[in-house]
Amino acid sequence: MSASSESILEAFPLTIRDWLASVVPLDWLQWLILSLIGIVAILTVFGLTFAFTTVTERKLLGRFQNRLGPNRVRIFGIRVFGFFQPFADAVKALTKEDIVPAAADKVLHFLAPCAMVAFSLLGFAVLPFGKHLSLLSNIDAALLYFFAAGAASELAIFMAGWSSNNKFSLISSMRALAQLISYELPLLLVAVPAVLMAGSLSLTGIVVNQGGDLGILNWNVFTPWGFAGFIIFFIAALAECNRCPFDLPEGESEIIAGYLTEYSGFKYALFFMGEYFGMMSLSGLGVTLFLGGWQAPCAALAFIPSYLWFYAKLIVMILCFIWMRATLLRLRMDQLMRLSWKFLVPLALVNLGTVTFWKYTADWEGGMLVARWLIAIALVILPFISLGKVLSSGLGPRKYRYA
Amino acid sequence: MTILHLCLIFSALLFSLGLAAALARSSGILVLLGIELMLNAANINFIAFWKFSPNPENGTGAMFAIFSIAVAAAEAAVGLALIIAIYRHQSSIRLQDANTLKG
Amino acid sequence: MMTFSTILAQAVTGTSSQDIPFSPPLLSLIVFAPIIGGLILLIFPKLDTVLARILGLFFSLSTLVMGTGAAIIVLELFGTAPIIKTAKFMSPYKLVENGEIVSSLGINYHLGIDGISILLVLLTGIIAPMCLLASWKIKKANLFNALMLLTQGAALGVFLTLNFFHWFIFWELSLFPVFFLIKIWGGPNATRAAYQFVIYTLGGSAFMLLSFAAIYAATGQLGFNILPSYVGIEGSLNEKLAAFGSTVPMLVFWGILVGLAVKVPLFPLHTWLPITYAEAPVGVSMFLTAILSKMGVYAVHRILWPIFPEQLKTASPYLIWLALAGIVLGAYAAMRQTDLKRMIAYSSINHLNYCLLAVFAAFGATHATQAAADAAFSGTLLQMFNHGLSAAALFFCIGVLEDRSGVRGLNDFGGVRKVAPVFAALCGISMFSSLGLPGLNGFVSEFLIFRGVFELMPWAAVIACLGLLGTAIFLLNFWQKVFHGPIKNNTSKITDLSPREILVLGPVVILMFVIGIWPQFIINLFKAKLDLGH
Amino acid sequence: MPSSIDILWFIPALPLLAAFIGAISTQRMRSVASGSALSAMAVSFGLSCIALKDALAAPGVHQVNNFSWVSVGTFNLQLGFLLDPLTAFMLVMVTFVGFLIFLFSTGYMKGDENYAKFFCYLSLFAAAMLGILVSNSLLLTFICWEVVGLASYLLIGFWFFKPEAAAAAKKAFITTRIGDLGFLIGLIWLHSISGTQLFYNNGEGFLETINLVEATAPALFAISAIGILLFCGAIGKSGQFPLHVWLPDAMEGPTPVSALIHAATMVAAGVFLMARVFPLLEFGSALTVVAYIGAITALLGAVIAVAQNDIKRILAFSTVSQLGYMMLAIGVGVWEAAIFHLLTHAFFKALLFLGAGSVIHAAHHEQDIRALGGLAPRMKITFATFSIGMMALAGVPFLFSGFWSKEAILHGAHTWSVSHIPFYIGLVAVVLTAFYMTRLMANVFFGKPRSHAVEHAHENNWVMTLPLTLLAICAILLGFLGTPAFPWLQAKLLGKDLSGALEFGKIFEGPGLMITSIVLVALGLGIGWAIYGFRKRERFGDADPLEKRFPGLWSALEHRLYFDELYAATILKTNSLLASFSDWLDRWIVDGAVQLVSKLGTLLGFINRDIDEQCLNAGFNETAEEIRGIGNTYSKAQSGDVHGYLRVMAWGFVAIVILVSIALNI
Amino acid sequence: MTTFPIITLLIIAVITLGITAVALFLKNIIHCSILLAVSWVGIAAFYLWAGAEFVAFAQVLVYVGAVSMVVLFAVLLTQRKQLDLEKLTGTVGFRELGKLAAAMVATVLVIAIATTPLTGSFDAINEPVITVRDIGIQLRDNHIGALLIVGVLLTVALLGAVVVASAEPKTEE
Repeated sequence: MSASSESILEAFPLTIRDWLASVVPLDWLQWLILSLIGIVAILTVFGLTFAFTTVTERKLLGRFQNRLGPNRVRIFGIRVFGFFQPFADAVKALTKEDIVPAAADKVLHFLAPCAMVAFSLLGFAVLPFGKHLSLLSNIDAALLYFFAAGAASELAIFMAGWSSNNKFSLISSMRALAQLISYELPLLLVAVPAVLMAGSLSLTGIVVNQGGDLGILNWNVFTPWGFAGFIIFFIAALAECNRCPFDLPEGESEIIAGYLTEYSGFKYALFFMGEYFGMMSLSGLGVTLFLGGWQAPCAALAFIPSYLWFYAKLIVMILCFIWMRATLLRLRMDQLMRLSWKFLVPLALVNLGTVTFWKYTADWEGGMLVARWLIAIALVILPFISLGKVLSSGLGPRKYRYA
Repeated sequence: MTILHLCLIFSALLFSLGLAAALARSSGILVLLGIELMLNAANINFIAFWKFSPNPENGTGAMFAIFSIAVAAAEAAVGLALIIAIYRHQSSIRLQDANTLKG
Repeated sequence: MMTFSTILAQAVTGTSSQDIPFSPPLLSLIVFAPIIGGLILLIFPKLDTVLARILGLFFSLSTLVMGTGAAIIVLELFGTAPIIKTAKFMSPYKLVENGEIVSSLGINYHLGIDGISILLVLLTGIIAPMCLLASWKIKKANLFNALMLLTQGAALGVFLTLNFFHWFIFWELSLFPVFFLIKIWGGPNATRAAYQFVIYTLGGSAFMLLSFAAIYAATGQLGFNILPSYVGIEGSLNEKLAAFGSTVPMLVFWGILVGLAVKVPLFPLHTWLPITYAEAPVGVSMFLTAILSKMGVYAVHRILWPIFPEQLKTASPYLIWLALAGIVLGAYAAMRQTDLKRMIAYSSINHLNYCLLAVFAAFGATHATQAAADAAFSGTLLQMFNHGLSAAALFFCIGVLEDRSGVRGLNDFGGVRKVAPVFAALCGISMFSSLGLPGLNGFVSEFLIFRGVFELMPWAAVIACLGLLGTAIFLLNFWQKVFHGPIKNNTSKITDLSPREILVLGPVVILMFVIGIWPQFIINLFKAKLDLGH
Repeated sequence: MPSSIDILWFIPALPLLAAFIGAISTQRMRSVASGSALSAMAVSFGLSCIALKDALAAPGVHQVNNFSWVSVGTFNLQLGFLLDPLTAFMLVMVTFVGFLIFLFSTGYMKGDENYAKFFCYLSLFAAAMLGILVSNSLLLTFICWEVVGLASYLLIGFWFFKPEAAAAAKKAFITTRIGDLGFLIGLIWLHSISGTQLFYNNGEGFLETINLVEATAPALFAISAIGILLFCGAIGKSGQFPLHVWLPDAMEGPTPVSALIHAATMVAAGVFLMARVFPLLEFGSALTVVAYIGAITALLGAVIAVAQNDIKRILAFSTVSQLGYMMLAIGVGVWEAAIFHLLTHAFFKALLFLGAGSVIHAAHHEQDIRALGGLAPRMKITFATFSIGMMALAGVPFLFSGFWSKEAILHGAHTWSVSHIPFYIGLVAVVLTAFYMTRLMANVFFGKPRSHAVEHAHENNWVMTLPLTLLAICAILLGFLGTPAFPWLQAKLLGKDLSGALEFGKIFEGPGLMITSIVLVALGLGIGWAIYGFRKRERFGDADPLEKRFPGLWSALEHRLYFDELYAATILKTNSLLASFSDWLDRWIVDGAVQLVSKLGTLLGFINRDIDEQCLNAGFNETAEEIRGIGNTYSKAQSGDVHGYLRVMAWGFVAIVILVSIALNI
Repeated sequence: MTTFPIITLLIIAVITLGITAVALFLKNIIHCSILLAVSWVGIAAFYLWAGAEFVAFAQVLVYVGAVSMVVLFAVLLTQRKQLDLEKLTGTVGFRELGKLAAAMVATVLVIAIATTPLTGSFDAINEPVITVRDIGIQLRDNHIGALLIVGVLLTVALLGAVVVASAEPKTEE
């Protein structure tokens, strides 16, 4: 992989690495510095993304609800449609009083937000942001790592909920736990097809597998199983991030603010941050698994550096998250469970069968190719329809008796 | 004293800790956790022996560990379910209380 | 280039342990999967009903899945394995599992599959889930499913076991679940039917057991694969048996024949059948007619044919009259029935006796050409499969009628075709299949049987034609009275098939067409056996 | 470009596909069903024309395409397709007539609630019929034969909610099945003695090897028997005496069905089969039987037709009679004339049926000729075309096709060396045919309307009249394919050049015969017009002029010579007695014996139980108590304390390690 | 050469053992479980140290992600009324006896290990010697039977757990 054929922008991580190698003699020191640079870069980029996502979300929700959203904050008299809002928020959060309930378990109460942020950041380590831009690119079982790291954040939520010693917090954390465990299953199961096709657990490998002459058509999402997998992934990711319509743990109308009830000030902000980081890393995973990662949609657009493509796709995913939040209503707990166990998990399992079929029929050509597509599409659609029919039988359209 | 010895002692101590928990705590959950720890100690042994085995390429130890983790997970699920069932019947998870079946 | 089936074959037989060393005992799995499923359901009687149904269906379907695998393997093995024609007693069995239990007594755990068994295993695989689906909404579903699974396992055991000891255990084992199934879920006369069924069959089996005791005393062997080698050589089975007394060989033969004849059933040992089929719940009736009655015909092929060819040859000219009586009387008695289930039960007698007719004709004929015998035998085998499909489908249809309206008399309905067109179409196809309409499966087997029998014993074929005519008359009568004409009161309760019911009937109907149009597809399964020579 | 023998199977396959489409389409998709049926027939017609072209290019050559169907051990069954002029002519006729009838049906059945199913059945029928035509194997013929029977069963019983229709359907199926059983036995017999049931197989088909068989007595007997058995099938299907009873009843079906099945195609299947296996029939003595049966049928049909009042029934009996003619032709050895008549008959009879259908449709399903009347001015096209059909059927000379084909048959019968009786019977039937057709025309189209519906009848739309017109044109033109002066059709069928073979004697003999039959036709028409034309029926209830004159004979004829009653009293009665006997035997004799045995067993059981309870059980109870006591003692060791067990294990472990190390001196 | 791995190992072992020891003898079961999660991560770290990357991640995924969650759930479900901690600790004699037994076992084990001479090369190599692909191939080829059985076992165990834990109708509340 020679840097000469690529643009400077594309190859700059390599350039930095080579330059460091020439400057710093010691291997481990080199490694340390490189890691630090990576960590700082991730914190900066995604920190800022977090900041602007919050304001984008608020503004978008405003527009969705036919109002303006935040537009008052100005710095040095400049008011960029209120896009400086996050900085104001940050200042507010930092300066607010940090209240710890008397009955709380102080240690856990303190540790929970830290753990939340820390764990949600772990996932970023393996995401391939660009062709040459990944922190732990050599890790073999990257996908497994990602999920292992993600699993830990449940612990943080539990810690927060329990340590607050508040019944709403506890209920909320139990809800969150149930939800996270339930939706981790479909999430994992739909990641497997991508692994199967790439023949590798390495995220880089999966992205490389989605490259090729066909450009955008090589992305996993443009296969029957990939499409179905992406939809399931998206739904499960929504639930994993406790986003609407799966925001039961924070359902304000029932349990105040859930496990965040007893938090204020900067700890609250940390939770917020952790959630958004989690959302971003899951979006990043979705991009990697289904949307071709850092691959450009076609060869002609490859001059734009790969990490920008990744970032653009990430943003689109996040915008979709926001869109969903503005569109859908919150589910009930039993509906939530049913959706996962009775619908998403079976479909994900069927999808596994579909991808096996897809993989075994990779050499079908001509008319058989059409048959392959038709069969695969049928394998995706028929279970969807039949399962949907079965689950929704007896559920008529809702009657609003007092409306 | 080799590295392997260290690993083994590590696992032995972990095992004993698990045993101590299983013996000295009366909460069913903690007893179960102690047993999980013992299983983990066994896994450490597998990994250690595998790492220092003459041909680690065939990965037998790692395989063992993987299967053992899977079985341990099943065990934990069933064990905790049992504890919940016991709790429902006796309103207590003290294992000393669960002696209805004595002869 | 290794095909999928080759790999599968190698995987299971372990011929190429280099690639895939894991070789499961496929036949044992086939036999014991339903039994295990049944036991699970018995052990957990409080299991959620839906779960129990799904579990039952799952275990029941396992036969179809594994049976298909076994079929692929058998085809592959027969297709590629060199056929040594010189070896006279080359074992035709494949996938053999042979474990010695009491080897000194000749009791081995011995499973094997050949063309005949694979056909019946597949039939079981198709019909058994269908039976469960047919009785999906039955009360006490857990127990029902458990018993059905046990029956299924026992039937499979009969089809796959090659040692009389275990074979007999499975043979008897199949009775008791059926007894309870009929007694608990049956109609008003269920108790009598259940007792009659069990005592009748047990009585027959007792004779069979005695006969085998005699064989064992004479040879010390119980293996189905070993006993045929005693035929026609020095110190043959006949000579050994004759040592006890000159009539003993014939008595032994008759003992076994009675045991099998009850099961088939052969005239005049058939009276248990109409009442049993009529009183049993629909799923059980389907299973009884489709699978359990095949056990008898199967045993004729597995035991009488290879072990007692001489006696069979002597007795066939007389037995063929019984088979003819079954054919003609079955068809005409069916014409007189007003209970639809009894009608189909009699039609079963008629159809199954075609199988026996062919066997007896092949043995009883003074001059038999090879082609005619081949046609007769393959017709018999195919007829077993086809009758399983069409009779089960018809019973299912009657079950649908009874389920909807609570009655099942011939004169209770009218104009059903108008209110339930899909049902009428599928039932009609099943009926025409049973009637032997060309293009559907029934014709192929009947043609083969008639073709074979005609050359061997022309007059028998001509008489049997009466049976064909009778079948047409009573089935069309059934169709006309139930489905045509103006709509009666009971009919208005009848709704068209639900998706579950279509799922049951649809595949069977498709299979009827497939076999009717391309019979070679089924024949290939046992073709190799006949190609080998008998 | 594949040769047409390779694509021959498309011709039946396409309607089959259409049938499948019709089967799965709902009433809402009815236009899909009818569209696919029509287009399948159209394409099949095109293919048939190509096949005809190919076949005519090489008359006398039998192109075959055989394949194995069932093969097991030494047993082998083959199926195949065959293309020769006979097949090709029939194909073109069936597809063409079929297409027109399909077209007619789209109008006729428009409002029916099972419209899609109707086209499904029609297509199934067409597929099976075409299958018979292209088959090169007696087995395949039989298969299609039965499917044809099924389709006709479904179509006759199409209005299944009418009990008469349902009964007629059943009657048709069972009656033809009786004949089919004969066919089946014949087929099996043939296969077992010749080892093949292929017609032609490059010198090995049974029609080719039949000439090599030595004419020994057993062989002659067997082959004659086979021929007669096969003829049984034809008797059933073609409505020959004595199995003709189903055909008039089959008129319960919709009229296009009557036209398609019971006039043009299905009933012709028997004739076609006989023509196909003609070499076999020729070998034995089956032909004589065929000739007499044909003659009897021709007369019987014509006689009964005289006294019928239902327009469709009259036509049905006329069909029976005409089929008798065809069989007669085959019986006397001029099978090419039979096929010629079959083709012409197909067109003009389809025309007549469709015309009748047009009348019925216009008259709001009034079928009784006594209630019709005066339709000529109201339905001009129908009247014109119907008249053409009538004249063709009656054999009005020179212009109409029926004349030429009937002439060919009579000519053949006249030259038959065995007997002249069939010839004379045929002549009588000629008179009767002209007579009853005149009666029909006079009653339906002339006079004044005798019911309310008829007064308001008017011409139908083009989908119904177009087929009529086309068929009428064919009914005229087709005759010129086989005139004695220009026997093109016969030459192609027989595969040899006949133009130079016109013998002097035949030319001399021909006009004489022709003049006789022209005179007879004129006689029939004249009598008919004399009785029915001059004095037209006034009211519905008026008795027929002939009825007044010969009431006994008329009543017998009206009841179709009491054939149905005869069968009911003999065959059906026997059948029902046999059934009762079987049931009685089963219920009382066999089962009774079983019950007796079981009663004895129960008695034995009672005795046994008493012995058991008094002696054996007591001892067992004692032992069981003992064992339970021991169990109670030892169960104390189970303390139920989990920790206790665990502790014992731990201490036990330590103890064992220490003991072992001491023992091993480590 | 070998000091670095040894030091790493010692650090991992000491931290893990320490956390575990603390965890197991805390009174608060919640703290206990959370600390145990940390201890499991420590064990995962040991696997990483040994080069068994896949096992390490599996360990985290299973134990931290699943088992600890289930444990927490169990704790919450069984202590709805109040955290009756005293009742759960048991008598002094009971505790001390148990600890003594464990200590004896530990002593015996450690002595046994320490006195066992082990021969061979023990140069720790920090590279994973087995890749995920290798593990996959091994699972597919040599251990397919075991894999299937474990799959069945897990399914059955989970079904069993659900059946056992699910409330019987109407006996509760």
